[in-house]
Amino acid sequence: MTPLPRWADVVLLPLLNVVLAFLVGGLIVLAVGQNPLQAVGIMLYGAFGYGSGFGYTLYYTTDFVFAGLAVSLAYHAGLFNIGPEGQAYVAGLGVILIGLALNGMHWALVFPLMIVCGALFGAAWAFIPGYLQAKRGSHVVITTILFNFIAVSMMGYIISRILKPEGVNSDESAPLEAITRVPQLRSFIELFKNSPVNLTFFLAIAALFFVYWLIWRTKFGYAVRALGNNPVAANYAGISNQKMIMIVMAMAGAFAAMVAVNNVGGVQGRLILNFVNGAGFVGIAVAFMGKGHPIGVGLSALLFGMLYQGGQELAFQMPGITREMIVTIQALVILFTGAMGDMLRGPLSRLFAQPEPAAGGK
Amino acid sequence: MEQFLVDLTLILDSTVRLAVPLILASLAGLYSERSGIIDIGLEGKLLAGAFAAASMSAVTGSAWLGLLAGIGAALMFSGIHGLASINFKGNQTISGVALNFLAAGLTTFLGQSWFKRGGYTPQLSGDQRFNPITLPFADQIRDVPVIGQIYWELISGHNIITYFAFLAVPVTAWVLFRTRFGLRLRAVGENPKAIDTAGISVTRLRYQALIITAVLVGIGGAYLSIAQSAGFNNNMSAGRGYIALAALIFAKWRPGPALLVCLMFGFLDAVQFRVQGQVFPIIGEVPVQAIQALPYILTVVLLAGFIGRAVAPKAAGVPYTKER
Amino acid sequence: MTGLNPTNEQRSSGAAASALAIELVGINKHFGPVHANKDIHLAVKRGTVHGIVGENGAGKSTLMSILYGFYTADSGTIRVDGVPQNITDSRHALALGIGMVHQHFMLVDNFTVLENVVLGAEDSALLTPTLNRARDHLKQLARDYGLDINPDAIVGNLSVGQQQRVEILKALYRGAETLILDEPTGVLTPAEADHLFRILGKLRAEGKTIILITHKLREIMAITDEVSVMRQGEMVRTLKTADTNPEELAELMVGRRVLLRVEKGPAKPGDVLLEVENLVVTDDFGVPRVKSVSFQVRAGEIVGIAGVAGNGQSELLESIAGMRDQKSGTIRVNGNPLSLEGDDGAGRARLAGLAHVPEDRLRMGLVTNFAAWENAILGYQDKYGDGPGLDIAKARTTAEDYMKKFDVRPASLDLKTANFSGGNQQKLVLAREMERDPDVLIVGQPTRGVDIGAIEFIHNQIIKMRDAGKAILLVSVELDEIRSLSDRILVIFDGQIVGEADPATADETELGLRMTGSHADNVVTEPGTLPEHETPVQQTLVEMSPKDNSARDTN
Amino acid sequence: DGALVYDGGGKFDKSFNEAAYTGAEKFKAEGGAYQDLEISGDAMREQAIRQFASRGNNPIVLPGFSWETALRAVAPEFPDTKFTIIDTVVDLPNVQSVVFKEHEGSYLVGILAAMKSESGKIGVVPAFNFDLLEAFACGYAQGAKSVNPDIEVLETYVGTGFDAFNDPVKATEVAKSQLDQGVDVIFQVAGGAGAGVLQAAADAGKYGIGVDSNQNHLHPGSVLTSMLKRVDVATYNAMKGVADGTWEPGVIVLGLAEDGVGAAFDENNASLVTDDMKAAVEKAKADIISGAVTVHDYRTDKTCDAL
Ligand SMILES: Nc1ncnc2c1ncn2[C@@H]1O[C@H](COP(=O)(O)OP(=O)(O)OP(=O)(O)O)[C@@H](O)[C@H]1O
Ligand SMILES: Nc1ncnc2c1ncn2[C@@H]1O[C@H](COP(=O)(O)OP(=O)(O)OP(=O)(O)O)[C@@H](O)[C@H]1O
Ligand SMILES: [Mg+2]
Ligand SMILES: [Mg+2]
Repeated sequence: MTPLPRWADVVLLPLLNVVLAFLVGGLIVLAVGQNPLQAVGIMLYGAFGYGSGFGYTLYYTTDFVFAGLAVSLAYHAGLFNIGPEGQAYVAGLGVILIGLALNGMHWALVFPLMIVCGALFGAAWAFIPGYLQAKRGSHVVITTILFNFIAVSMMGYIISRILKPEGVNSDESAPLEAITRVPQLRSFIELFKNSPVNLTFFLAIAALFFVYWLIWRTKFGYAVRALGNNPVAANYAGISNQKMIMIVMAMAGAFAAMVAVNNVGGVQGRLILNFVNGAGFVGIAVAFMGKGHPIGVGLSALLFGMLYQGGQELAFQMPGITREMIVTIQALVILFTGAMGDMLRGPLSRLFAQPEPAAGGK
Repeated sequence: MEQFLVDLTLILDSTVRLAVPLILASLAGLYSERSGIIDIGLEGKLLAGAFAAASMSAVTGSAWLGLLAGIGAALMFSGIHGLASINFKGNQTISGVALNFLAAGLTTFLGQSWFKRGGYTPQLSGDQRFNPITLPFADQIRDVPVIGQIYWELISGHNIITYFAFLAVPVTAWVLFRTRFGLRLRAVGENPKAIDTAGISVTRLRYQALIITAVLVGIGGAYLSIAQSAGFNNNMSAGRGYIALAALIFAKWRPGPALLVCLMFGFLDAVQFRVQGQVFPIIGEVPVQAIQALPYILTVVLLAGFIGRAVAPKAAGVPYTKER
Repeated sequence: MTGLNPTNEQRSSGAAASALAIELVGINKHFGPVHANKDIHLAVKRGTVHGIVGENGAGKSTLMSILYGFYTADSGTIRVDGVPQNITDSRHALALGIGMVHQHFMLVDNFTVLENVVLGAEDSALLTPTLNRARDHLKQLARDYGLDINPDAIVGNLSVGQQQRVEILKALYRGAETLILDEPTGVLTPAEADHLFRILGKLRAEGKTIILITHKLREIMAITDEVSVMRQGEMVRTLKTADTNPEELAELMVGRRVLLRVEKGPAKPGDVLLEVENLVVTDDFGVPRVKSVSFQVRAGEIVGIAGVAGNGQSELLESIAGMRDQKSGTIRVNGNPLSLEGDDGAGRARLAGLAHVPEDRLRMGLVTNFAAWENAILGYQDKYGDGPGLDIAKARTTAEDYMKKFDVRPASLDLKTANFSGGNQQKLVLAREMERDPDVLIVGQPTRGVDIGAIEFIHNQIIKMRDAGKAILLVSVELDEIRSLSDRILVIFDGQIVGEADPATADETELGLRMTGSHADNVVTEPGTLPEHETPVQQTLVEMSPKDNSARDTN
Repeated sequence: DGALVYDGGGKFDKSFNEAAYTGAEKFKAEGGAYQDLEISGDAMREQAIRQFASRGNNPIVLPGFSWETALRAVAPEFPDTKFTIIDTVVDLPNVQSVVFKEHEGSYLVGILAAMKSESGKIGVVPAFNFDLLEAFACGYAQGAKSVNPDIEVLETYVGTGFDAFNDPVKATEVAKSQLDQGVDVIFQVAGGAGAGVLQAAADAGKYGIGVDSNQNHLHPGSVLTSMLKRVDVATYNAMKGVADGTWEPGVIVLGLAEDGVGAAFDENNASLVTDDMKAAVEKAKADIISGAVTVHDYRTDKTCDAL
């Protein structure tokens, strides 16, 4: 098969795949008697068409970038981290603890500390599976799944029995004061009025650049990739695989933790039950669709942010389309752009193929 | 002592019921992963199977047709998985994740448009469900101490899918280690090139494995909605597909150990329900959340303490290509 | 499903007319932009051994894979026994009586020998009867061809030589009339190779046809009837073996004259640079593999370790390189003992001035998914850049330099290493380790699977390093290589050094005996180690290759 | 037009949200109009309220305490929009808060359970350990103990978080575990998962008690009663009130006195409930309304002596 030109590989093919996903999704929309074109229009409008919608898109994107990086980073080291959901959840504890301790202080002081403290909690929660993998050989896939479950129980107890203040009906911690919260962008930029996107968004952008640099521009990244591709060769190269596994898992947990900064520190200003709300699992899809590359992760996080926000708009505007419909469309996007991403490669490369020089023989 | 035995039998009985969907899903995953295809989509297949089974059963009134529909739905999902990961050589993990999303969305969506109950199917009763079967002599020897109790409570009185699940374990072991198909299955998951150069189609073999996977997990889904409970509701698989996968890895991809691990999960859960709110000597009252997390924590401890490294089928996760 | 017997009849019907077992006409094959086979014509006579030689990447394996139905040709015709056949998959080839032993074995590591042999050729849906029948059949084959092997052994635990026997048994079990062997001796000890050639001789005598791909010209000269030479995807020439000689073949292959012997002056040993004392090393299962070994390597000398594969060489090498925990004993580099605890000992060994060319480049020496430049700094990554950043520009300059010096082709820095041919991969590893100017170099199987042009180059490089005053420890299963490069030979058996020899005077028979556990009284019966009576034959083959003898006599 | 935005469980959860839906449908049947929406995450709450408010929907009914934070943020932005929040109190001039005395209603079904029980053991299955659900459980236990001080009340949770509302399979098993331990009446406080509890009780020939909506019809003859929580009434009243101009901000507490909670009697459970039982319920109801009996609300001090 002739390789595709680079632009076709990077831009055209993914674009066609997204289109394909929407086509199939459109058929389903059609099947329930709705107008798919109108649906797409509403979706795009909802996601990008007005300030607060766009702000929501970016808010979701922030979560997905971090969750996606948590999966990608580990994957570069050959580890399949299914645990960002739990890691982010536990990190919420770190964020709220430091937030409450410094409640009333200016966010400029608290925000960095939330990042650090959240990262520590997230890292600790991910470190344990890392340690067990490195030292005991316990499969990180199982342990991270189990740790998601354990996190739910543990956090449920901590929130409802320890953090919950007197006289509050719902299970949640005391709130942070407005000045202490990570400021929302709407307080600087009028465009984002009413949307929850906050400074953490820029942290996400920075994280993408950072991860790019880390993975492809540092010795550490070199070691991570060596480990992920060939652990024996990594060992041969003088890299301590065990140490790397533990460090990388902890770092992945730290990235997942930023989901907590975004939500606990920025949006809700308190720790509530189940605030991660599946973002960790979306991160798996984001990471794989983005092929672990920060640019890809950024773009697929944006795509999912768009689907989440646009989908909300859709559910609101078209009563015939429910949130499950939107989950279905998301599934199709993952399927066509991620799993079947190469389906169109063959036909496409035939299209691009230059006429072969005469092959000789009979 | 007598009471203890009774309690134990009841706990074990509950263990069996809780373990059945895990066993079926684990075995399903075993076929797929032994053939070299990672199946993180078990969760979605389970859900799709449960939905289709309940819907069909609600419409036709026959649990058996429901079961067939459950298998059918899982087959469709397996088909998509196969297309993505065998034909288009896509990433098996993404494909599985996509299936999980697809199942979550489609089941509720279709359920809503068919039954107008927000994704729930109607309550099922009578022949719409698989009801407990009383084994021969169960009633007669029920009063015999110990043995009667065990036979009546633990062995008899389950639905047909339960018996099927337990039967499926030795059958799987036999297929895997005693038949030509099993030999090829194990080979294709380890080294598909060896299969290819032996003149056997890797693609066909993997599809066969996926079909078996679908049948088993479809039955597991049907168990959830038309045997254990009486109808479908949103996200009713509730993570069981993931737990089954964990059990499979824990069991190092072997049927016997997989059964044991699933039973262990079931047992821990069954015990967990019963010790909630009890006051323990010395420790006092334990937060209910701690007790509920106990099965998972214990698994981690066992895993780290005794199990050691799990080596997956070597080719699992890698699409087979001849030309690099 | 695949009956073994019906196909025999099927074959004989068409066979009568043609004396040619196989005829390939105008075969073309592309892999993307690579034109791996260009209009190839090849005729193989029935009942002969037909050799195919050519540089790495010349297209030999591809051609044979097409014949075996593993790849499909873009164009061209295949005739088997004179009948044109459209071979679409390996099942079809097998049915036509074509069997192939691949360069990289197609075995399932965690299966038993028996299971591997029957895989795909089971005669019933149930395994047990199939296996029982196969067990008998194997016994028969073992008797007929001297292919002894424990049918219940797990293949992954077998030595390469034994694994290869399994591959041959697989082909014979399926009733192969034409047997393709792709570089069968690349990983064999001389004795194992001898054994193989005896088997091939028997098969030929029975009228079977054999196609043999090899880089070792002496093997071509010793066993083939005809030989075809390939270069850059083209079939250059087919010759009668009797009418040609190694020099001519080498020139046809490479397109230039190749020096088929090693030129080296006498060693001038200096200080002890590598010292191993009472070293005990266990394998992953805790079984001791190296049992109290002590030796020294001095500056300016090459010490060769000779032994049958699986006698502890690998563990010894890896332990010295810091990749294994040693049970006890000391390793000193430049007089400094290496602490090897933790799983990053390899890094400390390198810091101490040791470089390591691993035996298995794909498993250990390379990250095949990395680009060439990235692999060029593997193990030395920390030297590139002062802070956490990786100095990519510097790494690329280094890589470019290496690739030029060692003539790595294609000289493309960004090409994935997986896409280089084996020989070029090897050159890259060698360049990386040798150009570091280490005090001590330990080398495992430096020329495994490498074509003769590259062998010449690699040998010269190793000698150059010695002459620059480095201490070199060489492990190779090629006795010839050991003898022609080493200044001293240590014989290893069962994890112990059982003797030392001077390569100039060492007697081949004597060495061979020691390698298998020494003199007559100590015959090893374990499957895979060779029975004693085979040693004289080994000598025969060695004597059949005069060039190699003269090479050894040079100094 | 009114607007109704459901809480996490979704429109058709067969209990809480569905009750709100029923109320809204009743309003619609009488000629009113409303739009509704299901959300898929906490972050959507504010946005959903805003969207409806800016479209001019009035009132906006928000069933569920989880709406509290979002409503506090948004309500001041739309002073002309009327909001009704159910299950918690938001003290703003344009907000009406409707809360229920679940403990009182649960007290009544507890009485029925205790009178029906032959084994002297009854059970309650909340979705998970959660204050609101504990209030049900605690009221239930108090009611039961008022009839039979020695009765044993088992409490077992389905799961650990909101997911538990959607796990009828596990709920079935939890119920079975209680039945195994000799329980013969089980009160489900687990939303959608509760179906599993009622099913298990019915399968075993024992009794279940439904929650929120009237669930007696699910297994006629096996569901002893249902603890009604008239979210439908609250929703209907809110929408109707705005239409009539009678809507008032402030807190509305719906207890037994207001018929906001209660035990369901209909033809499906007629055969299960004796006149004695009915009488006992009526008496307790009167006593609670008169203040002769006070039912302890778990939420006030997070303790429950009866349980
Ligand atoms: N599976 C494949 N995918 C892509 N390209 C391939 C593949 N196999 C071979 N090639 C290309 O075909 C050429 C011929 O390769 P082949 O393996 O036939 O060489 P060879 O003569 O066997 O070399 P060697 O002596 O190293 O074994 C190689 O240079 C390579 O570029
Ligand atoms: N994508 C690719 N494009 C071009 N050539 C490739 C590609 N992938 C692999 N090859 C070439 O295909 C050939 C495959 O050969 P094979 O796997 O038989 O071993 P080898 O590397 O040639 O071994 P050796 O040189 O030791 O004989 C190699 O020559 C390799 O360089
Ligand atoms: Mg080759
Ligand atoms: Mg090759």
